[in-house]
Amino acid sequence: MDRLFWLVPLVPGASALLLMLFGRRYSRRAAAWQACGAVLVSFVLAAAAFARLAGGQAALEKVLPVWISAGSFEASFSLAFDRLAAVMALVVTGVGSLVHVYSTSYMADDKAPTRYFAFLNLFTFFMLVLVLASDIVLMFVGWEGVGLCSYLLIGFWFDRPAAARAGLKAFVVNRVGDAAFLVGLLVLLTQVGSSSFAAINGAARDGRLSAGLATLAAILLFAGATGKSAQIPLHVWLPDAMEGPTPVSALIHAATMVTAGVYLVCRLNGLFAASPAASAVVAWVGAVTAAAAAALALVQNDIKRVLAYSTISQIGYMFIGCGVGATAAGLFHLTTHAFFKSLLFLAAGSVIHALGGEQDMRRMGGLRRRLPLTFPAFLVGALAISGVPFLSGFFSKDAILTSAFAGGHYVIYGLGLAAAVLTAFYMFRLVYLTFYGPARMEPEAGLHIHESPRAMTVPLIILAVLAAVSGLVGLRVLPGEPADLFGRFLEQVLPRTGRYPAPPTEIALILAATASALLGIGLAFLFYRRSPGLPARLAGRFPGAYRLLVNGYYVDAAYDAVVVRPLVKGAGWTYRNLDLRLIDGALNGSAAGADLAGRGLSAVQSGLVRDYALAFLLGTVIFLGVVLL
Amino acid sequence: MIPPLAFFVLAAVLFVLGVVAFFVKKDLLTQFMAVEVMLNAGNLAFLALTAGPGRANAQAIVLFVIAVAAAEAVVGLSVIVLVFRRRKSIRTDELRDLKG
Amino acid sequence: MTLAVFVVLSAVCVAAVAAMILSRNPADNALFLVVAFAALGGLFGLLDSPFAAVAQVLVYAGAIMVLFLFAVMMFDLRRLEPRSRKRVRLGLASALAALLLAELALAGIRISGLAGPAWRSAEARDMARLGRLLFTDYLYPLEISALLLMAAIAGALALAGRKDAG
Amino acid sequence: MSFLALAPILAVVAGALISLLLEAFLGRKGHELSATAAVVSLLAAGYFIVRSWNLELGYFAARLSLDPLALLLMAVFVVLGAFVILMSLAYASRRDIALGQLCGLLLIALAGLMIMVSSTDWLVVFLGLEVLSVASYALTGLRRSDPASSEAAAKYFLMGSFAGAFFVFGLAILFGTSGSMSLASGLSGGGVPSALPAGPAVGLGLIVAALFFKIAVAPFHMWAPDVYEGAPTPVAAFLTIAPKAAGLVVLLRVLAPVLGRGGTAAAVFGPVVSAAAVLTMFAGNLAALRQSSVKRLLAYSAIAHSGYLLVAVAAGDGPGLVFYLIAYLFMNAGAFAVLTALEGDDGGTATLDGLAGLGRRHPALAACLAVFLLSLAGFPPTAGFLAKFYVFSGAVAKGHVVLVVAAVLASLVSVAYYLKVIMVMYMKDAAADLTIGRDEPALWLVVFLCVFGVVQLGLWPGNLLTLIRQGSSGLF
Amino acid sequence: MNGLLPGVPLVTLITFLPLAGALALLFVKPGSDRALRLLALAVSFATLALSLGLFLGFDGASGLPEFVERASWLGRGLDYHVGVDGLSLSLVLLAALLTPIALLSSWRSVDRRVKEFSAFMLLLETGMIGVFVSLNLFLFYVFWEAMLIPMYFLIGIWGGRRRAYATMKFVLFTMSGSLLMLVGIFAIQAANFRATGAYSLTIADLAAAPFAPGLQTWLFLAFGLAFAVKVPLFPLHTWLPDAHVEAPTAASVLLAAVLLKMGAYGFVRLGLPLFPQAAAAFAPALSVLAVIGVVYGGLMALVQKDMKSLVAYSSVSHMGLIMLAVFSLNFEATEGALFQMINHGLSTGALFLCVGILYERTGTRVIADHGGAAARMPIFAGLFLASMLSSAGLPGLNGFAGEILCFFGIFRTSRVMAVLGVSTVILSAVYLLGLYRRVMHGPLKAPGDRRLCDLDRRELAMLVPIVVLMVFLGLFPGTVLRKMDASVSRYLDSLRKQAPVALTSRAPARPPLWSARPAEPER
Repeated sequence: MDRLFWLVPLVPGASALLLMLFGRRYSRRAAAWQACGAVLVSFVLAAAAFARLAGGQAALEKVLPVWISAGSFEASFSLAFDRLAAVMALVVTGVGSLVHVYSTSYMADDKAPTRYFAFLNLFTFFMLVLVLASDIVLMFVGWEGVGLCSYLLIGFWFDRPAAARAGLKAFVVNRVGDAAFLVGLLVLLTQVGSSSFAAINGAARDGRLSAGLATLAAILLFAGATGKSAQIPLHVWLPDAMEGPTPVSALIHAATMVTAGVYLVCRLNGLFAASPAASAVVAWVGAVTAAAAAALALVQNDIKRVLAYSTISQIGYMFIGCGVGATAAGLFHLTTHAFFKSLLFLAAGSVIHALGGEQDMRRMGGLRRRLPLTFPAFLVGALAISGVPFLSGFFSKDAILTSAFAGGHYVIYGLGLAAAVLTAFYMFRLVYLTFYGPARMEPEAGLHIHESPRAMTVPLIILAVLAAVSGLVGLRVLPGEPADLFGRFLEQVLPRTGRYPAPPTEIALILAATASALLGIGLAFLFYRRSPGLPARLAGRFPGAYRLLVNGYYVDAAYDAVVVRPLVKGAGWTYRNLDLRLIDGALNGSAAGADLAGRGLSAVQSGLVRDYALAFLLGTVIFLGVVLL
Repeated sequence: MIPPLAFFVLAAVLFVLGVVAFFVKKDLLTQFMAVEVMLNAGNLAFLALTAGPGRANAQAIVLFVIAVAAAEAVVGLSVIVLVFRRRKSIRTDELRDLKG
Repeated sequence: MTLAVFVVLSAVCVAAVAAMILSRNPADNALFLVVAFAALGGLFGLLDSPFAAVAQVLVYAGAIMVLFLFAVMMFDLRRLEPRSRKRVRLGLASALAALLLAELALAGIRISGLAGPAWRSAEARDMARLGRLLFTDYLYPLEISALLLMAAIAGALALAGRKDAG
Repeated sequence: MSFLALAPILAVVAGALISLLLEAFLGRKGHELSATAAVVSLLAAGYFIVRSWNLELGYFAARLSLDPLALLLMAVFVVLGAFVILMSLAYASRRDIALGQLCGLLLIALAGLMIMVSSTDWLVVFLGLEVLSVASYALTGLRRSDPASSEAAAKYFLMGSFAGAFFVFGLAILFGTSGSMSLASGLSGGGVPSALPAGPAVGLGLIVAALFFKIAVAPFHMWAPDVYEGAPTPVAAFLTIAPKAAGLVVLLRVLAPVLGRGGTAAAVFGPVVSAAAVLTMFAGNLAALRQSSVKRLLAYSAIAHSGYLLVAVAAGDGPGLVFYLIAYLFMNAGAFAVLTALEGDDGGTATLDGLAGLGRRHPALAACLAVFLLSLAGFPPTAGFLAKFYVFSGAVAKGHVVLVVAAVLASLVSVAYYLKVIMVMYMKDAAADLTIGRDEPALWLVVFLCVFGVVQLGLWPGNLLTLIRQGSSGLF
Repeated sequence: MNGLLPGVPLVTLITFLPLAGALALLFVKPGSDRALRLLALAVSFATLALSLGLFLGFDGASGLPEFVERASWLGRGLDYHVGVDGLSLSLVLLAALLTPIALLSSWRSVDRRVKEFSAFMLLLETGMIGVFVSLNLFLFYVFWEAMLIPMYFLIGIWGGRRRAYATMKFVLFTMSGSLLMLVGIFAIQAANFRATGAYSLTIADLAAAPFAPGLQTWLFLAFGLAFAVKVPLFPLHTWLPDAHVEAPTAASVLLAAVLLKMGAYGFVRLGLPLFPQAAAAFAPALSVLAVIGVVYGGLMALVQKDMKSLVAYSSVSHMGLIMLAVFSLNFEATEGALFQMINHGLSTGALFLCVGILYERTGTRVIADHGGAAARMPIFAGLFLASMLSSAGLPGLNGFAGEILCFFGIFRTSRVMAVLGVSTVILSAVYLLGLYRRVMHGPLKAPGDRRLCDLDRRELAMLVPIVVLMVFLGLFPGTVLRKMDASVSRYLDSLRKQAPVALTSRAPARPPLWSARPAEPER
């Protein structure tokens, strides 16, 4: 069965194809079942292959026929199931399965469930292609494919203008990154002469790829990653992407697609390792994003947007990990984040579901008792992300921060720590606003509040368990000892380049992390439980800072003012002036000139014989003059 | 004796006078008369420029030119008659329906 | 002697044409031309071309110009022409005509041998020879002339014949 | 040397006489008969032309010589004559034209043309030209009820005789200085003269000016639009093709040796011809842009085509010239034939607006006109394209690149107005209804033959090309 | 060569079958529109079937033209000489494929003068295929120019309100180039005659005998202008939006999908091989124009208010990329360019079909008048989106396979150009999906409009095959690429032989760029 690992992407792919082709003939239930079934099958296949790897095999490979080849360019359908891919594939299919199941209920009343499941399956397909591709060009298929699915699913309710616009924004911003990706790809392809990851990493390691070019390529590819993973400066699309259905946010915009950038950096660890400069860029971008996005999450009122900024911030952590050489730690955080963030989203979805679509936290509150399953699940997620000890987030975040500190990246470490405080704070702000306090929803909506059906709660429970315990795989028996389970499993794929701190330092770091989590939670308690008027007062005291945060540092506005508007205006001006006035004007002008000449000739053709004879005489005189002279 | 050049220049003068007359005159008939002057200048040139047996040939040619002139005169006059019948005038400048 | 004749005849010729240009009476125009053509006939004679001279006087001055005179009467052109108002055109035409004259004169000067003594030609005065020439060497042109006259007659008939001729 | 050489011309002249006599004696009843006689005489002439092929007949001390070039052109004239007669059958009765007179005059004009092209003697050429001219004046004025027709005749006559006087004067100088009436005399006397002999050069210059007039070369062309427009339409078809063809052939016979040999003469006459060609193309095409009468538009187009044809002369390209003329015969005669069909009973010629919607109401007619116009514009795969191809490629081969570039630019301008006509026919809806006589089988025959010719010559001119090349191989 | 149907003049058959069909149409009784349409469709399908046979029977190992037919026609080198090689094969197939689709697209929208319309469409097909299969310069020109006529009528008779202006602009613009090319042909003929003493306009002969450098420059300019107008290269592009906006859907489809390719094909078939030195000298300048076209077309597409002119400007942009690849003069870029021509033909053809479908339903092409159509037309929405994505080069679809090869090749020649060219990735997403958002998404405009129904079978029959082909070629580009390989390396070899200095100095990186692939690194 493990030999069939290449079917992992194909099963959901086939399902998506069937759903798209015969969409109208499916009943709601059949579509849902097929979609879930496909992802489950794929999960099982992935698990089987994983078992094989766990048994000691290095990687499973499958080369399907050559895909694009011309001259020195060649890309093939080649898939590889190595340990890195295995982790990712399990996350994708695992979380994917749960989200699919959750969706059967969440989307039960939607107009077009078949389309929804088709897109979701299609997304799974592309994501798995991205994960399993051992050829960077093939990976790009998955890379852009998930972007497409993201576009389709953000704009799933396309009759809402905001959703349509958000989808477009997501796609375009992603494309900006992808353009850089493509250039990086070209650098690699022309310099390495092969598109396989092994060759690229190999070339980077043995120095065939010069350091300068490696840096160039790495930074370009990372630019692509910032687009996909919503890092500064290309993070602007993700908050808007919350226009999509909530399960989609959980799967695509939290657990899987947005982490593809991290995965890419992991995949190309050889390349990034060869370029310290590029790695530094990765770490710095990650750190700044982690802190800045966390700050933005503080002031959001939309429950999903809080989570979206949180996602941006958390992915920043992952990049810190990759950038400081603790690639495995980054991937580890990716995994745990997949669990707790999808848990948070799905739980938020459950809340929204219960409130009949309400997403504004200012109109929530006191839901603790009315959603007896959702609340604890959410709480587990919140604790995990806040880094409360012994939950998954604690381990993974700590691994990253520790590595950063150990590598001497103190500023980055500081930013990460600050972000951790903020994370704990905004998460518990969310918890308090939503589940505690008085109910602030419309009375009408308040009547219908009910716990979600089982198809939704069961995935919540499973994810809650995972969010709680999955951190244990990263537990090191002794501080300072590199042999954590997760890292060891990945060692051959992701060789560790960073150093570990000395055990005493590490203990101090752990304490600092724990303290920051508790500090954040405590502050949230202070602000939103003890003295609920405090936030408003604070905002009144620092109006500038508050406005800055509410407006997302004015990044959208800046893009609009600096890029979008000048471009559109300039294009319009050029169109009117260059195309219509100058080029067409020249054309029409020459036509008019010809016409004018014709008019002149007509005027000369006066109808008078005298004039005709005059012309004749003129011609003759000139002619004879030429002859005689 | 008179050099042939004198005859030729005379012919040229007559020719050019014919041309001038063609421009000065305003009715079809007189303009055609001007053309006759030009033709005659041509005849003079024929005779003036040839020597020896050539001038015998030139005389033959002059005969043909005169025949041409006669033929043109016949047709020309009938064209003028035609115009006169339609318009009761043979002013050349009035013939300008066709133009542009 | 010949020089005097030449001077007189050419003066008459040019003067007649000039008068024709200046006169605004169509009938006078025709008469001036008769004079000019007759003088031209004399000049032909000076050039040892008696046949041409006779033909000129008979056919041109005699026949063609009379035809014109009749036409002048017929079209009732005896009233005076109006003065030209289009002086620009006329000036242009005159300038061009002057240029043409200059060019022709220049050509005449450049043609070698013209400036020398006059060519005499006994053959040209031999009418019998001319007759033979017309019916041997020039037979084809002669026949074409016949066709030409036929064309002229046919054309005249077609254009100015009885209205119901067609 | 054989009397047989006269046969084609004699046949035509005999036909002319018979037609005229039948007309004169039978009047209205003689129409059909005289047309028949004319056509028969043309057939006979055609027969004689074919028979004379390759025989190199000559007569009258080589004043008449049926070399292949002459024969080809004679054939062109015979075909054109037949076309014009067929076009006139119904037209003449509609327009109150005596058909017999038309046929007779036309045949006389044809005889003149044949005389022109079959001789290398200036006197004969001149006389032939005069025969043609005299007959043409009359033909132009044949629509006696129409003031335009008589105006055209008067202008044609006046300008024609004016130009004729230049011819005579030039001839005098040429003959006087070279002592010979042969086309080959004068400049082409012997060897390469270092300086241009003034006499022959000026004489030739005057003659060429007169020929330019006949061919309608700018700036000697100004009579042409008026005359073509005023002449009865079938006659206009004749006038736009035949005198031009004859004049060009004469020009070619004179200039090809001069230009081909190089030297001062070529240096003078070459640029003059080229400049005239360019001027003509642009004058014709630019003026045509603004015409609203289709007939006048075609008149200007005819002028422009004179320019293209002059390119062949400038390059001394006999085969190209002849092929172009033949192609032009079909496309232009065809266009005028359609125009004849389109003329309303009120006697007005078709205006551009009047053509609106023609494509729908008379699809066949419109399609044929479109084919002719496209051919005139030089689109493949029509005869017009191939003709331009041959002429222009010949010119480029001789180094006249600038001339050819000007020519293609001019034809770009021409595309605008040819397509405008097509556009109006197909793309505008009719304003007023056009009634078209449907009982004109002869006219349809002409249109059909012309379409056939245009397409055939465009796609598979095979034998004709060989014939032309073979015919002109000895000449140039 | 012709193993499939020995003795059958397959290429001639493919070329002239549509012409025969057009003539046959003239004899169908007017009024029976359905019969006319079916006959035209049948003829075009027969042509398609034969072209498929040609494609399958094509061997492509030698790189030489196959299925060659040659006959003396007008003498003096003006021969009838046709055949297909790797450069032209797929374009023939493209033309043969899109004609029946275009005919289908006009099934309902063209209801006047169906007979003429169908005949002109078939004539156009003959013209298009003829251009691609001609191996003789004269024949090439004949088809090149003859093809204008049916296009002129198609736009002029069945076009929109400003059709008169648009057709005139189209024809004059195109002809201004092609007439100068004609002069170029004359010069070639003369020069070749002077050099060899024989008349020949066989393209292969002319390519083998290079012209003097000075002459090459002029000839290349003359030919280049003709092709550049057709492509169209910036700044000669302004005829295209006008022509498209006014053209009926079927004509737009063929115009964008096939006619534009003629320009690029002209460069590959004639412009570069005949004048390699001049081409190498001008390649940088033309590359600049091409890359300006890429960006400029994209920006202009952003601000269009009419769907068709938006797609037209997208063509300007995409064709710019193809030209950039052509002028990069290496194997990958050339093959990519040729492949991208097919892809662009399919995607832009499909886009015009989609716009036409919307127009048929709503009667307007103004973007602002549309909105939310996806709700009523889900199937259409999917196919429309697929076409856009193909056009925008989404990996997995055909557009990507071509684009990446182009980028790769361009990058090897000039990194700056490649980076500038990559901007199309962003721009095409913006303008195409922006169009999609405005037209298909958002609240439904005119919700009461009953005409806004989903696709019927006919419309499916025209869009689905294209979309299937997009996916197929996206996954198996080798189907087409392998047929080109030998011809492309032959083409580049000949270029290299004649302009070695120019070519190698432009791409110094590695030994022969055009043939062998470098030694495999670890895999």
